[in-house]
Amino acid sequence: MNPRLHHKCLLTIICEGEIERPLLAALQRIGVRGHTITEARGQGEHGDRDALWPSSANIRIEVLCDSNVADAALSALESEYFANYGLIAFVSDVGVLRTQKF
Amino acid sequence: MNPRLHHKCLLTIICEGEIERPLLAALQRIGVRGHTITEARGQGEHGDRDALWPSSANIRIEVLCDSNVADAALSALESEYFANYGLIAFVSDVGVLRTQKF
Amino acid sequence: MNPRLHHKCLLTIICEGEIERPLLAALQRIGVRGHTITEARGQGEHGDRDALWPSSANIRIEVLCDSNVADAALSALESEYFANYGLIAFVSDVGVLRTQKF
Amino acid sequence: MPFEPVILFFLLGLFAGIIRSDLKIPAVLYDSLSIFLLLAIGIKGGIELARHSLAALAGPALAILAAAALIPLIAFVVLYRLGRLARADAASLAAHYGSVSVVTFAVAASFLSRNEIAYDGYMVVFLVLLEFPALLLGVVLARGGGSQTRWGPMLREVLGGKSIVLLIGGLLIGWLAGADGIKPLDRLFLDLFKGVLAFFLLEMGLVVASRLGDLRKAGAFLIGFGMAMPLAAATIGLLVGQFLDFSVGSSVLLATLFASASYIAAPAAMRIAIPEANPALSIGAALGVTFPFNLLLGIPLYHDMAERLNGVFQ
Amino acid sequence: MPFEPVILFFLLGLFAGIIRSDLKIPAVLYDSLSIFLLLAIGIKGGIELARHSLAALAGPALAILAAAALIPLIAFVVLYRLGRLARADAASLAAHYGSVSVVTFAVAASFLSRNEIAYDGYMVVFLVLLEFPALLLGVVLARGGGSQTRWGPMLREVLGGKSIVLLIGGLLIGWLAGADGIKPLDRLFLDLFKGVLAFFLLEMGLVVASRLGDLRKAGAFLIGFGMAMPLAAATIGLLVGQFLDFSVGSSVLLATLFASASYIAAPAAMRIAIPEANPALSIGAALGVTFPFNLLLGIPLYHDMAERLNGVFQ
Amino acid sequence: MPFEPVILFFLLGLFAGIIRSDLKIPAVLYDSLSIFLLLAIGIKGGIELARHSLAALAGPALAILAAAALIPLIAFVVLYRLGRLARADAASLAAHYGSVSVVTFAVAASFLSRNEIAYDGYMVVFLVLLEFPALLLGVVLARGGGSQTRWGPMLREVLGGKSIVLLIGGLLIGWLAGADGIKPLDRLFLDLFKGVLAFFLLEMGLVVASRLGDLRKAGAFLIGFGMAMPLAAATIGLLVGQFLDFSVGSSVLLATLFASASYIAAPAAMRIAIPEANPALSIGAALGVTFPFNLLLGIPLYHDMAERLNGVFQ
Ligand SMILES: Nc1ncnc2c1ncn2[C@@H]1O[C@H](COP(=O)(O)O)[C@@H](O)[C@H]1O
Ligand SMILES: Nc1ncnc2c1ncn2[C@@H]1O[C@H](COP(=O)(O)O)[C@@H](O)[C@H]1O
Ligand SMILES: Nc1ncnc2c1ncn2[C@@H]1O[C@H](COP(=O)(O)O)[C@@H](O)[C@H]1O
Ligand code: NA
Ligand code: NA
Ligand code: NA
Repeated sequence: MNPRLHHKCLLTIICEGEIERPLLAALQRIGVRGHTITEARGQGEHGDRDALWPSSANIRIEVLCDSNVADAALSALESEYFANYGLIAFVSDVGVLRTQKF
Repeated sequence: MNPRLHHKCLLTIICEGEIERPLLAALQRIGVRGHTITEARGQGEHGDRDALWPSSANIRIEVLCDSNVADAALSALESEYFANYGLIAFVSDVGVLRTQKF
Repeated sequence: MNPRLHHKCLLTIICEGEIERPLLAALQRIGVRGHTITEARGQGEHGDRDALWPSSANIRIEVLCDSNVADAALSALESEYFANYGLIAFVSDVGVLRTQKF
Repeated sequence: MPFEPVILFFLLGLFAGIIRSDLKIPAVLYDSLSIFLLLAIGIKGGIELARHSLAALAGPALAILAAAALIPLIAFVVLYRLGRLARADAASLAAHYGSVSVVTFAVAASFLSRNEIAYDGYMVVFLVLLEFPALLLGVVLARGGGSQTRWGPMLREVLGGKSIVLLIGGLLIGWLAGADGIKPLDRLFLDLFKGVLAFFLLEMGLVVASRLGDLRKAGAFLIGFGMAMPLAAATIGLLVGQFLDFSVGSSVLLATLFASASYIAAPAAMRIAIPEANPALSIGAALGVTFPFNLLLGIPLYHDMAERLNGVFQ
Repeated sequence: MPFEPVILFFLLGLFAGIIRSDLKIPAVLYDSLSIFLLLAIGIKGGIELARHSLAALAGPALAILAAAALIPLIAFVVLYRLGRLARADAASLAAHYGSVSVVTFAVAASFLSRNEIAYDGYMVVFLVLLEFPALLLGVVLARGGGSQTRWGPMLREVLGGKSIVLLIGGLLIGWLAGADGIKPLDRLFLDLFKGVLAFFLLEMGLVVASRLGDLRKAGAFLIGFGMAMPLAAATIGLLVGQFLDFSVGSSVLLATLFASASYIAAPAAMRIAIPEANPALSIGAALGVTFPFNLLLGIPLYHDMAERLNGVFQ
Repeated sequence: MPFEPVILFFLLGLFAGIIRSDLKIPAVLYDSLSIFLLLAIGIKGGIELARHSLAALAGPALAILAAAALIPLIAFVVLYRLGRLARADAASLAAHYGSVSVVTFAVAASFLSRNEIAYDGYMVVFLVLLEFPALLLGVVLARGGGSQTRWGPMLREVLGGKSIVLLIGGLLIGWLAGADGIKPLDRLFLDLFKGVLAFFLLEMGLVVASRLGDLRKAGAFLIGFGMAMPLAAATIGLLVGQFLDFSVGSSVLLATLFASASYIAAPAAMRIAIPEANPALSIGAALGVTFPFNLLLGIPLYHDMAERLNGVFQ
């Protein structure tokens, strides 16, 4: 990777669209400063989420942040959301130019 | 990366929307247990895919899985889809908490 | 990662939808050969981008390319777009089968 | 009893879904049509409301609210005790059945018009009133009197829900503007209503087909519940209608409201308020069983029952 | 011959696309409008069908199906032998031209109404019947008699395709409910039909503009084919119409069906069934050449031809 | 002065947005409805235009264009000198206020019809003419006479913008097809116009609510500007109307055009042409202040002023 790039964490959460509000509020409490959402559909343990109507639609949330924020977010997801909601979360390493922005 | 995280593969496929069904069926035969789809448009060797109508729309499929499943999926794409369809596929390393889920 | 895979860069840009055209033109001048776009919304320094109407919608652009192309694209973004537009960009390492395609 | 053609659209959607046709109605169209239907129903109700004294409706409203509170309570006891469902699931289902389905109401109104049976336009007010109390009751039932519930966000979620906002907003617009003020909008909100309802039912057919898989998870008990509960609730509704001296048409609408289960407001609110409840059960029962049951069998049956009851008491 | 105003919307879309305007009609609106058009055409046809004996249509249907089978065969031979296209491409193009374009049919019907030329409402039945046999024929031609085709998924894809489901579903709804049952839906499905068609043509103009680039790939031979083939097919259609004693209006509709190339059902089915075929060729020809050709020149021409032919045989 | 019911839809949307209801109108519906409104307004204007000589409109058009050029100039001086805004911001705001809001125009026309005040249908031509010159002027003001502007892409962006394309396209369609040719489309484009406008205003209410946060960034000066500027511009419009001997209705429409600020064409064009300008300021003022101001207070006020002015000069 380009040496000008700073390492950051990209946390991706794919979950039921109906929990968007509380989930974003939880992320904000943890210290996340930005996020991006795309509409999604899919399949998993909780069956077919075909996005035919609001109750079967998913969203895909991306958060670019420091690794400690990503860890805190994962822990919050684990304790509050994993058990009851259709939701997956994964993190990957990415490089950015403006480290102070995220 | 956080030591609690388990390594997994994220396979991303961007392809013509019209082949969604057979492609998902092929992935399922390979052993994929979940997927996420977002609607997409784009450009590549096969020209402009502007999503103005169904025949020019793309989809973006993500599959979180073990690396051997990702390899099998890539091989299937290579032998059955690369030649005839507008399609790209790439894999990256990601970390997850629940390794048994994927 | 599978030894058959070739290393490439995945550059992701999330920005105001209204600059799609000039941004894609700039990427093309740099030598990018393909891209994928999904519609997005989000939040960041420039406030709430809720996609309720065209002026508050984001797009998410992905470009799979060689690392030098990604660097050139990042530099172009830095000099021409960072200051005036709501926009984030990050790169990650991915593996592909067809190295000559990107 | 002549059959109601809009139901054919529901059956077409159901069929297309079951044969796994590639017919997919975009989610955005679902949203758009449901916004239209909620607004239009509200506006129609508001125009009618302007012709009545609000005070005169207060008495019936209270009686209806009190009787309606029975439904989630009965549902909860049946599901929790008899059906041995988890407390959260029983409570969430109770909330769904205590609340109402706007589309089922619209189909019942359309059934009455088609059979030239008069009903009071202000029934929409009861539709609005019945939408949310059961949701709060469901949360109380789930918590078992525990005090953990964060009522603030819950109330905001429910009262700011799009169905409440559009129905009440429509009521107010119709009430303030009156029939004359709305006239230039009639071409959209009145004339197209039935066609849009047909289109929406096509979509509902597809949605129901995609939820049939949930029925397996729900099991036989819940499928039975999904048919018995509307019958019991409709009976309560008819008796209340009789008690309030409602016309046959208005009684059928009230019975339909009682018999119907919510699948717009309730699923969204329950997902947040009772996270432990499995939505496959409530949606499987409410949408997979009760919605088609009411459309295909329930409404004509409630009409039949209303006619008989009317005969008995006259 | 007075010109048909809905065509102006097509030209506006085409122009906006060519100057690369930022006018973009959302894909979801495309889907929604096409669902509307397919359903509405089906319903109208079904209402008409209820007035005729199905048995009386069986004979003409067979004759039409037999004659229509010529079109993909001719197309295939011309493209494969004369045009030296790859077998898969020739077969896929043959399937597109053998199937039909619902929107072209609607514009022809609208052209006839505008010029007060009567036609039989049950022509929609032939539209439905002609939609899919050519797709199967295309697959056979591609395989060259080889036995590799997985017919099961292919048939499911074709028969579960949204155009078939909506057209047949609409036919059944119109047939079962009859003109009276549909009346409350007329405000949507009949009154708005022409306006929605205009809107859809605006969108089609944008789509066609975006496909003009494909024409370069297609080359001069295919561009010529895209105009000669509809002329030939329309001639066959007119002769069949004459043979079946169709009115001028019905003959024009049959000719238009024969002349039109599918761009809803065919592209989707061919992409799965004949993966080796290059969709830029078939879509470039069917949508980039034949669709505008039929709209702007073909339909009035077929009408002219039908009038003359009628004169000759009388 | 009877109030205009479509405004209630705007207030409902505003309220829903402010209480953070989950009512969200899909962006696609926003796009679809705005395409509809632009086309319909164009078509109506085109039909009227066909009844007048284009030559007779040239004189008024020139006078209106000249007077309208004052608006961005005044706005720029006020914002740059008095408000001490950055040059880019002042220029971008000047462009927004110099251009026009199609929806505000439609509400004014609807206000006039409701109050049975006649106006000339060809006013739409001025709507079209006023849409883009101010955008070019804004760029010149931003550059301060510098020569850096890439006019080519800028002009293409502006002239290929969807509002221009649809308005001019609609004008041409209406003009070419005439009232008779459009008649089959009236069910969609005329009858539904008011209802669609109401629906769109509901959506605009939600959008405005989401932009209220920008007002804080804009500050008190800009909020004041957002109300004083339309008053000044409307006054110019009324004087021009008087000078051109316009009827009261036409004068009100011209005043509304002058008073309104663009939020379709301008934001998109300015984002590209003047990147340094902060869109929160221009959108906060144009959409957060001026749009509701014109809807709720401005239009009836301009009518009042027009009546008085008419009295004075008679
Ligand atoms: N293995 C996977 N790969 C990609 N997406 C997944 C996977 N598993 C689940 N998902 C997504 O996450 C959502 C919730 O997952 P689940 O809780 O497993 O039902 C699904 O609807 C999918 O969109
Ligand atoms: N270099 C690239 N970067 C990102 N997306 C690409 C790239 N190349 C192709 N794509 C996407 O993959 C689709 C099919 O690619 P192609 O087969 O090259 O036409 C395109 O329509 C794009 O959406
Ligand atoms: N930390 C972040 N994580 C994910 N997406 C972000 C982040 N910050 C900004 N974005 C996205 O980038 C857009 C522009 O960012 P900004 O310039 O910070 O307003 C936002 O609207 C978001 O969609
Ligand atoms: Na109920
Ligand atoms: Na054909
Ligand atoms: Na103005």
